[in-house]
Amino acid sequence: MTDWLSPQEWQAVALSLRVASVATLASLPAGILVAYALARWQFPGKQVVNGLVHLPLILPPVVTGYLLLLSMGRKGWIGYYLDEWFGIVFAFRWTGAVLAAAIMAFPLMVRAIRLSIEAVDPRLEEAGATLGASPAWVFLTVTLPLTLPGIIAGAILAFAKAMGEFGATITFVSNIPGQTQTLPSAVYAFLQVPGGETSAARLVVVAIAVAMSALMLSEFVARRVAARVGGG
Amino acid sequence: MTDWLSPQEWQAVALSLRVASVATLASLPAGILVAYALARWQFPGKQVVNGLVHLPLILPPVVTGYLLLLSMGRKGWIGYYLDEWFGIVFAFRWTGAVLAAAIMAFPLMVRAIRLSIEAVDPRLEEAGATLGASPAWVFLTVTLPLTLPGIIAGAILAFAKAMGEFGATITFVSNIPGQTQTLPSAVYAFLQVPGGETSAARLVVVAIAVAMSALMLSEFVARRVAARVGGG
Amino acid sequence: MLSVALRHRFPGFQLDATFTVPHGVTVLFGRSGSGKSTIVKAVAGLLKPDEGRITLDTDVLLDTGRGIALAPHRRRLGTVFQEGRLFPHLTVRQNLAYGRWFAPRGSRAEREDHVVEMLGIGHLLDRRPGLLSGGEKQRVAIGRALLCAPRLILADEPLAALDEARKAEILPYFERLRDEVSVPILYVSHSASEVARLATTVVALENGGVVRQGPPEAVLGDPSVTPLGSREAGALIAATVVRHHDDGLTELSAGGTPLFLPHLAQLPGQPVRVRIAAHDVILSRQRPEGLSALNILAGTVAEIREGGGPGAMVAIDTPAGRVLARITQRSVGALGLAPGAAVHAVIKTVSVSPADIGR
Amino acid sequence: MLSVALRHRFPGFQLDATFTVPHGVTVLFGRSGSGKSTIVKAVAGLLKPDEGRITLDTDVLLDTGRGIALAPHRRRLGTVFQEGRLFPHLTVRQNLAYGRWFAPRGSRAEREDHVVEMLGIGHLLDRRPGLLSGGEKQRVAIGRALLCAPRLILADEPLAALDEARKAEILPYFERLRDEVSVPILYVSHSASEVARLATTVVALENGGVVRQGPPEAVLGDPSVTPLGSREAGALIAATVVRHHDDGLTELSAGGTPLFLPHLAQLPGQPVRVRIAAHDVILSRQRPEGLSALNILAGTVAEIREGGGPGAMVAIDTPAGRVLARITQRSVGALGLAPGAAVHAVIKTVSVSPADIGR
Amino acid sequence: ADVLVFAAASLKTGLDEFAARWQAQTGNTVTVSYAGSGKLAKQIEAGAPADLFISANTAWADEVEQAGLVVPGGRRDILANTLVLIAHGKDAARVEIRDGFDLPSLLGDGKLAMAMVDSVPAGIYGKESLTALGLWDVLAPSVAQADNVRAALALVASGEAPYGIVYATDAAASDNVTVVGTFPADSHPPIIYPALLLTNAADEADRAFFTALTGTMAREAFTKQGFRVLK
Ligand SMILES: Nc1ncnc2c1ncn2[C@@H]1O[C@H](COP(=O)(O)OP(=O)(O)OP(=O)(O)O)[C@@H](O)[C@H]1O
Ligand SMILES: Nc1ncnc2c1ncn2[C@@H]1O[C@H](COP(=O)(O)OP(=O)(O)OP(=O)(O)O)[C@@H](O)[C@H]1O
Ligand code: MOO
Ligand SMILES: [Mg+2]
Ligand SMILES: [Mg+2]
Repeated sequence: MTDWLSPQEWQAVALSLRVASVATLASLPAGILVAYALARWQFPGKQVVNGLVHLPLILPPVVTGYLLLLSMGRKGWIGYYLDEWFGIVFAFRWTGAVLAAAIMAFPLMVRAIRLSIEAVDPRLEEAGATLGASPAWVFLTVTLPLTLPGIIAGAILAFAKAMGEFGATITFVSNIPGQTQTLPSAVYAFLQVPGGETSAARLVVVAIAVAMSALMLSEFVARRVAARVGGG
Repeated sequence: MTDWLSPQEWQAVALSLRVASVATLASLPAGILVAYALARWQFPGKQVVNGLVHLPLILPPVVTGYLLLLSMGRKGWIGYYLDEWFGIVFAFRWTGAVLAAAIMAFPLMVRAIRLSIEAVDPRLEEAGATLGASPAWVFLTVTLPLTLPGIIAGAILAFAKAMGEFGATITFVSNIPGQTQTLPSAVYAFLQVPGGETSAARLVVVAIAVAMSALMLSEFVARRVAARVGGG
Repeated sequence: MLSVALRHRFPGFQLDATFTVPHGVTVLFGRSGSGKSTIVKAVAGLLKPDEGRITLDTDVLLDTGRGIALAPHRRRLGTVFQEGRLFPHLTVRQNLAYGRWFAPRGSRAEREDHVVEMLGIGHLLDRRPGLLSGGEKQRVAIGRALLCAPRLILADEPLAALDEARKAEILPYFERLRDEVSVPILYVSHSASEVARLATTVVALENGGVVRQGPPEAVLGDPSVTPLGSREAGALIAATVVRHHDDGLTELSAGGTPLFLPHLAQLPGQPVRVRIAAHDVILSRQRPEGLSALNILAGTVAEIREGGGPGAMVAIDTPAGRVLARITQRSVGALGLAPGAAVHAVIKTVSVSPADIGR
Repeated sequence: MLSVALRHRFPGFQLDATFTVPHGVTVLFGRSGSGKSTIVKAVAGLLKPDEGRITLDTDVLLDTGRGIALAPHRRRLGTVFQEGRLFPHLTVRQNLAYGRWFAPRGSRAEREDHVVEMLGIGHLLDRRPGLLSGGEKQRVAIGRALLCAPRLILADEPLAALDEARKAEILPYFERLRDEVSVPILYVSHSASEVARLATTVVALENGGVVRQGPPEAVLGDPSVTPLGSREAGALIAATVVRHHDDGLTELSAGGTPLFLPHLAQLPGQPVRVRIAAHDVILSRQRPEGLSALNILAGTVAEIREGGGPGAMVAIDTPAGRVLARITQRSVGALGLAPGAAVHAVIKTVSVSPADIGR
Repeated sequence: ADVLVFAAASLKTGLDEFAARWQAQTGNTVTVSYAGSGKLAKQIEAGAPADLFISANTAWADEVEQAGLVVPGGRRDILANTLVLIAHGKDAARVEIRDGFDLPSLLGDGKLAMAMVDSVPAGIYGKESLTALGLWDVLAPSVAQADNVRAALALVASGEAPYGIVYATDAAASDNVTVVGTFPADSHPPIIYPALLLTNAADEADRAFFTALTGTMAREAFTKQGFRVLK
């Protein structure tokens, strides 16, 4: 089994798993916050925020990658200050792949979470408030747990999407084996070589297996959590 | 305003609009059917169908494009017979771009519709049945209209995604101006050319404008329809 | 004639009910959990019982023995549910028309204008259900069921979700349905008032089985049948409106005996039926004098049934019909009541609530 | 002392209510749409009125004039809603603990084991709300409200969604709350029985305004106050349990007059209050003899109020307290009733329903 | 008549200009589909209706030829390109690329931007050169591989990578990069753009265009972009 993929291919698989996991977990708080704001708050420019969130879904990934390069690169108009002030660098690091994957998966995550927040009965939140919970506590103890099935579904969908992300990642952090070469980059590389199809196919099978497992897990977990919470 | 884009660019914009519209409309019936099956039926292999539907979301688009080329190309194992028996050809036609866009947008469409079907009260469907409507009529007269907000949301999201689809399209049907060159393909071509960035940027702005309008329209329409139908 | 024989097991509940009833309004009557809705669902075809046979006149809707089970939409029934279940995306007019779209061509449906007029929903036709009150919704639901040219109307506690005022608003429509439309109705209720006002036949259920079945006077007047507890017991008296008095009272005649009730809408000469709740009846051996109660019926004790508590249910046969009285066992002793004893039943004019008067 | 002064306008509805009530159970009482829930929401802080001032003892919860409006979670109130609103993702135990997490350290909360025992929910602690019956849910909701160390408990029709049996199950818990726990309660109801059993103070609302306020005997015994319509009118009698008889009756003493009711749970010597529905009282000039009714109170007519219909509301002062009787105007004439006239009020033993007996 | 050309994306500017002039002259229509050479080759094998294929390397041209999709005698090497080292900024110092060239220390801890070294032609040539110069083993971990030459160029132009290896034709494109050196022609296989006349080509126009690719008009257009025109 270990022979089936070369060490470099294994490396790509491992990196992809790491990138997708970190991207999902790291963007989850922001995803929940944005979903909550879109579901529950009225504020000027709400439609604009909604549009921005969806942008990566709509733009060709390469464009997103270029925009990331221009803004978050080491010389980018955000990346420069991140580096100067906090020493945070994304370019050519696996963290950059995380950033790209997170941004590409963000709209899917937010959509799923938003829908499940909209399904939470606001009267339960009122009940929490009258029992002495401040808005933040109400969110943590009522809204969040009730949204859990949606959060899980959103997170795993985002994970699957992050596993498959290619265009933005390669454009932003390029393809450095062991550092930024994710599974899709490896697939792409094989497809560019005459006769590389079989290698590409093996990697695609791995990608499908991982993503499918994640998806089925999400359906299963979401159903379990919903059954536990629901009916009440 | 007409001067702002070259005729070839206009052509790409027009083609993208056409491809995205047709892809959305043509896949809508299948999207509704699959969403309904996933929401309401229990059948063996349901998880597999669910996985297949999500596949394009998860795979790098280039891979999807290659798979399309291999299966639906003129010499592909499906495409060949489609051509022989029905004279249907996708490869290197704008219809192929439609197919690619439809497949890439399909998971988003199905997810949105599925959620709104799951929200329809099955007791209303029972009421329809007892009033004499056969299952098909119940679906058409009760389920479908009540699912409308979700269908609209799903369709417009799919449209936006189809507008931005690039990887699978260029891989499957190439980048032939006037025939298969969509807006994102044109953006790609410009990015390959010295000094092409500004042209690319102009096209990206058009793409963003179209997709954002579609998204806002969807939020608006879905809200209107929901208000008309809901509260009851 | 509707004939139902069902056997079905749920975890912790066993339905085993058989009854055959004539046309008219059949009220399925019993406590919560006694299996009423389960029967209705089986008749509607929404639940497939383990075993069963359901026939309507000559048509077989279900016969598990012969492998027959008509799909719900082929049974041609109209249903009115507790929650209305109006289609929220259709206007009232379209909701009403819904069933007709699917009715077989040439089937004898009510005329829409007639139904709309009967239910008083003409002014609602262009609204959407979301904007209707609970009572209006139920009226539309009744109309929708009627207009699908049903062979039987199923109504599962159509009033349960409504408050008293709303109930009082809808009940007369079911009475009109019974009297003006020939479609048989299977009506589920756990309200004694509704049984009293509507039923032509009562089927009393307990724990999934039929405990008594028959015309409402017989079932409600039987002191041993109290499927809802003795507080809901009460007999049914058939009467005719005699006259409306100037002081707002309506005089009825029940088997020749005058009865005074708060003003009724019925015209003189029209029949009404009045449920007299057993706990509202006072008994006296002598004819009492100088009481504020205007209705005093002389009769003889037919039956006395003592329950577990301090109470007793006394059935009295009067010229007006059988009356039930719930009094204390102490009073039974003090008054020396026994079957055959002569007795007077005192009924307060105002203690008969409008909900208990039907026609 | 809870002091409320509110002014708020909704399209088509204007709230303008002011009342100050002592501790104990204050029942807000009135028809649907009279503004009860609006007041509760304002007190809870879930609705910000156009103008208003709400104080609880010395603390100001709201004073729009001075720009004070405490957030709901700072008001330290416990709320029990009609639908329970238990947290479905928490067990009963966690639901109960919820409020305590947020109660200020050192605040005097009830002990959990005491509350659990009082409400009889010990066996439910590890279940989730989804699996509880309606009545069980409400008991847990009461416990949850109690355990957050509230300065005031708000209960907005906590029994409205329950059927009679369930109501009968919960009401005693509110009585225990009133008697055993010192937290004041603001309780919304449109049930006369609930008012009768629970209230230490009644605030009657009509169309957004307060029409009468005071102790329940005074408010319910006033023939002119019928915020729920005359069918719900009835006076309140304070009595003491004297003895339980072998035939299942309980003898009470109301101002020296004996009253017989179906068996009560209270021990001899304990006080109870009994609501006598006005339509259950028969009047007689002479003392009637040989009736099955065991309770006959002699008294004098205090006031007669004729309504629009055929009925009249007669207030009778008896040694047991004031009793209301709803009889026909014809009987008022026939019996020659007028203020000061001597009269006997006849009350059936069994017509006092268990729901009308509190303590 | 219509001519459908599948061409490597890096040819776009020159080929567009030439095609426009040829169209004007002959009255025929030329349509060009630009994408990566590999993609185009695969599409041609899958039955794409292309009349001509201009590949950015010989490997993909070979594959199409072996698939029997080229007209006999229908292969011509038309253009050649050179590989250059670029640096970020307008006025970086020139270097001389020869044996012993100390690119690693020039790079420091920065990255060297290239196209994918195992799959994209420009990357493959670059890797060959670096290997020939004895630099590959040292530099390999510092190479940032982009999915095409233009993306590598963008990495340098944006300053993300201080140096990069691209075609001379690309280097001219950006104001933000300087060509600091040219890789010796013998350090890598010749960078050749073969044009193939495909079996699909049905009419005279296709042949005429194929022939014209080596004519004066094409020479002018491509030379302007920095290509060396063969023959
Ligand atoms: N789908 C089901 N699965 C399991 N048990 C069921 C199901 N439907 C009904 N039951 C059980 O069958 C019994 C009868 O239920 P049914 O709904 O017929 O009672 P009902 O007489 O209509 O009561 P109600 O007056 O409350 O509507 C109940 O004990 C109920 O819990
Ligand atoms: N958010 C709101 N917007 C507009 N009108 C409202 C709103 N809330 C309440 N009202 C109106 O205010 C009036 C009083 O409502 P409220 O809920 O306080 O009545 P209530 O006494 O609690 O009635 P019920 O017994 O039915 O609960 C009603 O006419 C209602 O329609
Ligand atoms: O566009 Mo190319 O085929 O990488 O030079
Ligand atoms: Mg039922
Ligand atoms: Mg209310």
